[in-house]
Amino acid sequence: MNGEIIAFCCEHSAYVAADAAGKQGLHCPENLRIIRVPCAGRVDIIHILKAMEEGAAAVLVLGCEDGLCQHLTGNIRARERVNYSEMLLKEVGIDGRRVAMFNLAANAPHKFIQAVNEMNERMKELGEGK
Amino acid sequence: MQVKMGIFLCDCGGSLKNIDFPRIGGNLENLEDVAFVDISHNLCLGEGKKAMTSRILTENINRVVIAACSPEFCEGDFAVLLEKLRLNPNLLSLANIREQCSWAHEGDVSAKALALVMMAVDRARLLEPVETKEVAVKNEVLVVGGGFCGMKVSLELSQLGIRTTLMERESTLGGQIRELEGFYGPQREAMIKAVEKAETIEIITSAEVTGVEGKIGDFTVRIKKGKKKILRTFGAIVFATGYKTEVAAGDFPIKPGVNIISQQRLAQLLQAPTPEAKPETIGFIFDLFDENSRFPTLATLNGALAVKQRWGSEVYVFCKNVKVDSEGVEKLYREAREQGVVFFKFDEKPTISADDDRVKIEAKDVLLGEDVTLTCNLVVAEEKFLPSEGTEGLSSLLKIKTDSRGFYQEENVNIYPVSSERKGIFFIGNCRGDLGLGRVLTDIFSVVSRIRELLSPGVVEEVDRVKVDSQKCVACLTCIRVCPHSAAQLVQIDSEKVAADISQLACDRCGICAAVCPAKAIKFEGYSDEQILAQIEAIGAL
Amino acid sequence: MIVAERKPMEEIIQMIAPYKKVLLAGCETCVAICWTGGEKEVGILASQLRLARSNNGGKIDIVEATVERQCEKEMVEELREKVDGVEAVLSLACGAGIQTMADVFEDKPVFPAVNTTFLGRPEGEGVWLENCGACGDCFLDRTGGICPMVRCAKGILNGPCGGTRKGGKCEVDPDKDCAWVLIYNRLKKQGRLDLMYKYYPPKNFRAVKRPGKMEAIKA
Amino acid sequence: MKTNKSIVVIGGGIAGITSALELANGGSTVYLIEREAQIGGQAASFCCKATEVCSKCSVCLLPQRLSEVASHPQISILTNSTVTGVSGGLGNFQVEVEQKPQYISPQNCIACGMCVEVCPTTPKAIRPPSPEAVPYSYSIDESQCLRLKGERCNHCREVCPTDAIAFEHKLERQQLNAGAIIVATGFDVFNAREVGCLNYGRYPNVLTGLDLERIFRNQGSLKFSSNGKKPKKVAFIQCVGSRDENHGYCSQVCCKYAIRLARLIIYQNPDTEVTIFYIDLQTAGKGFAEFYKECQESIRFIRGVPIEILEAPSDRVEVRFENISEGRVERENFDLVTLSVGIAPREDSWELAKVLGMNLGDDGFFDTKEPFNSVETNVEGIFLAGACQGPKDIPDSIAHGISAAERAMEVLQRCK
Repeated sequence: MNGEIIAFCCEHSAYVAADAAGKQGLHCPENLRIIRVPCAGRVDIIHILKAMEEGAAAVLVLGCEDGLCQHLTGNIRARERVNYSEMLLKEVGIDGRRVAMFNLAANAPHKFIQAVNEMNERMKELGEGK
Repeated sequence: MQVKMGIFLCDCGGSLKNIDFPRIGGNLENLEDVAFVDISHNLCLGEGKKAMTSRILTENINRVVIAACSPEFCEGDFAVLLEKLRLNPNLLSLANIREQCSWAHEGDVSAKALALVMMAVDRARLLEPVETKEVAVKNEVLVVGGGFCGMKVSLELSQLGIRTTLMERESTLGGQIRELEGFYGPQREAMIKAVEKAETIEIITSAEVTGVEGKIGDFTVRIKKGKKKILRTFGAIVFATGYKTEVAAGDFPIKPGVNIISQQRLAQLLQAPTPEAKPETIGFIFDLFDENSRFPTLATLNGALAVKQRWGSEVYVFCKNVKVDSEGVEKLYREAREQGVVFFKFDEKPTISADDDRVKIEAKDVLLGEDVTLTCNLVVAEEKFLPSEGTEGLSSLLKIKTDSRGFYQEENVNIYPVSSERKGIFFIGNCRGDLGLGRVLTDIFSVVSRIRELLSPGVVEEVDRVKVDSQKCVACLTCIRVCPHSAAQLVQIDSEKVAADISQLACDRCGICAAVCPAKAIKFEGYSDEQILAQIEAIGAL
Repeated sequence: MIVAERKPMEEIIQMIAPYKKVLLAGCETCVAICWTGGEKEVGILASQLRLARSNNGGKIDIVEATVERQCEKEMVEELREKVDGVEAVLSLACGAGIQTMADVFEDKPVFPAVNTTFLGRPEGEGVWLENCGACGDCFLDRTGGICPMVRCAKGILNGPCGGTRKGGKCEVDPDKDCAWVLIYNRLKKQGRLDLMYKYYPPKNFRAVKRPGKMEAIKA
Repeated sequence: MKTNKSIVVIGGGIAGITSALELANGGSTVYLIEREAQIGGQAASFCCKATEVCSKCSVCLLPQRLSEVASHPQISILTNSTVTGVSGGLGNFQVEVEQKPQYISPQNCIACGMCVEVCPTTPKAIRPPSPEAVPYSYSIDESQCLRLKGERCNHCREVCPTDAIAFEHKLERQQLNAGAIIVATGFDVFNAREVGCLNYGRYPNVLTGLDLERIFRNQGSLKFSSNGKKPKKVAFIQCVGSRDENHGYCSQVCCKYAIRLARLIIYQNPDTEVTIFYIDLQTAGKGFAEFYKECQESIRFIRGVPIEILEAPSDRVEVRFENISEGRVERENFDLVTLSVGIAPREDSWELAKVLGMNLGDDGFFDTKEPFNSVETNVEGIFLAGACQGPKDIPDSIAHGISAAERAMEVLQRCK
């Protein structure tokens, strides 16, 4: 692995937004690897930690906007888990900023690109890989 | 069963030029479990599908990996194709190499494309068939609330041949239309008669719901009628429990002899024979407590027009914003002004004081920019539009969230108009917010449509996707507490063991339970931990 | 049930610092239910430890396992093969479980990854409250089923203390309910308020002899 | 004669799509007729208005529904098509449909984009679909295409890997048999040019709400395309094309979209000052109360609608409005003025009304049989869905679409 950004994308929102970005020719960093999930609430802490273990530079969890989750709490839980993972990573000496959660809707490709770019910039600052 | 995988790469008519297909094909060919790698130009079209079909059949593979466009375009199609070939559609794993790879980047992206296919390959290895079976549903509906809404739904359902139990808390049917008769006309009696006559409608009055268990198609409902306890099963439940209105004495100087009345009381007065001493000046006031309700505007406009017509009084309305965003209300507003009703609009709350039997309203009108003082013989006060009695208790009993004002149905656009987070439980009419008659009728038809779709076929398809390993389950109740759709429950596995069980019909496939389970006992096929971790490891391995 | 909390990470890292291969043992009973030592938490801690080690340029091999009840010798025995292959054992079970593990595998160092904190029950999703101090002299019969020894911040036997806040909250921690207000209301509901007038002499904390032991009649 | 159980839905906007899905899921065969090349309607050009929380505009409900419709086996989509004649009645309508030539077959086009690369004209005659378009296929602009103008160009056809391009396509007419018809033709956005004093179309920084929606949708944020600058001072003017002498109704959507857009502008650029000029704020509706309360702190609300918009120095515009309490006309300069244009009946409504034998109401929307029952019309077997019956927001249009489908199924079930 060479400093990839692993993004867990909710199939109701972020995954669709990622598709829309591609259709519109909005480019994003090539090191992005999308894993499709049925809801951001499916993403478990162990998935985030394993991604870091496998050498990811960063992990993104992308879910629906606050108040838009079809399962009411999926995105809220995901955010809590991301915050918790940040803490768990800090405990073992890894910068917690390598994990982040963003909310966006299916029709927001610009927001998707913005989130990925923001993370990519952050990685440049923190150094690729750990 | 030994995994035997076929990989199909599609170059979208040769247009994905920044991917070196022969090269990644070569990389994939020698992988374990891979029987073949095919490169196609148009997998989604007839020709491509034909070639794919024959390959799947001749090579007798049991996992299919397709690298092509977004699942949005091809997933459904390919799943149908697999089903036709008697392969379980869950044995399909996709790599989105068009929208999320070729189109998303400039320059050569072969390495990324290969990574995406490898992720799909490693996931495919772990996929298992997902079984589908048909389950019978109870062709009977419980309608809670015997007002206009509840009666109308029962009548509509009875026309479809769906048996309905109409439950009302009061001793008679009719609900709020009893009070608002002036505005609804004589159809009330006719409606009650029709409901009573309908053979497929059973009426239970003076009763309330004390428990709801089970799932869509098979709800067990506990009903209390006096001392009698009734246990019944229904396929779906419709709540039409309406609203209540309230004029709080603390908000207005209401005391005996002072003529401040509620809008409902006005409606009743207008029903009665015209009084000898007609009020000369009448003031209406709203937007004091709740600026986000359409109800006071409607009641005021209807009331003001009726007063003009019946009593010929001078009518003044004090408000902040006239809520005209319902059909026909702007016309009503214009008519009121044409009839001589005067509207004052305030930004700061007016003061209301009682002086003997007359009421004084002092306000600063923002359009005139002047202070207005009005002494009225009668003031019709704003009624707060509130959830009906028992809404809070029932919502916690049902595990259904209410909105910020305490009405049923969470503010989430995904569950509008009549649904809730629990499949098979619906909310219609003013119990989910102030809708007005036009929107209430739309709700009624909407819920009938949903129930028709659900119950008319007699069976529903159950897809066995989220499963609890009862051996691993420690019965910690976490999944039951977190499931947003109330799909998890505790069941007795054998004489010793209790474990959680996910009802596939109630489940909406979010996977929250699988993520929180402390014993890792819940498997969401297609998105299981192993399948997600396999993708992460595939990225790591490259 | 027994409630435990994971130890601070630094402490755990130090304990296993000398070892390259460690068994991380969870338990599927109390600590699984309180989200501390089930299979999920075993996975998380294992991952964290690997990350910690590799972040310092080292490597650690962690064998993950959970048993149904780590306090049972027979159940712990299942892990023998795994234990044989490691240098040390890190346990996520309660104190009883950790000791069972240490007793069964006497030749291996066994470390605790959790602090066993109290006997309690779940209050809702992810919240556990202490309910029982295992004092060995239960008198819940007199207090409406509410134990003032653990649920009152001062452990007062003849309460309340006089500092109860408005709304029945505790003087020490305004977020917590005053146990004696709860007791009063409960007894009132049952028509047993007379119990409030009774005086209870100081409690005999020697009711349980240390080390505690219970022998049931093996009928 | 036997009752035909298929149903024709005219209009592929959010209401029509919802009706079609509801009918198809209920077991009916549906023909969805859309005049444009793609279904989706007006909502397809709206943007997501979420700030740190979802603002409940419901626009994102469209993409998922669109792909559901596209893949539903019971729904046939006829794009580029209009209804030109209807005969028969309930249970047995014959619907004449005219389909304009498409030149690219949506069934074959895989949207690979190779045709665009070789198209020699500028701007390109062959164009990609918008990201959420259904069907997701390319289209040819007749006025640009050399081949359709009679020249010998054949480039696109040569490279098309799926033979999707067919210049020989002609106008096609067909007759559909259906038991019932649902009319969901939607609305026209009010043409702000009709209000001369607001100078829309003359000054580049006077936009409509729809323009603003499109800017956010296409660019993700608000900046002037000419200089890339972000406006610092923005005004919204409500009730443009609603509640005036020609429009005796409230458009129901403008207050909400204006407040949501205003909030989005402030969220993206917190130092932007936003003013909303209004008559009566329509703040009722589920989930809007809390949202409005928050907005009151960050947005300036002024009662009264401005009289005039004039040019001002340094690329700004001057808004003249009445200061009621002071009793004089105020002038204030803004970087951007947004006209909250309302919902107007479709200009061609009367044509369709004539074809179907329906009545139009006072305001120009399709009329219903009786007040309150907003889906049934004077013609038995023809139902209304969505904003063609009167202004509706997206949730109301969805609910209305479901209702229309229900009534259609009910009436067909009754006539054996």
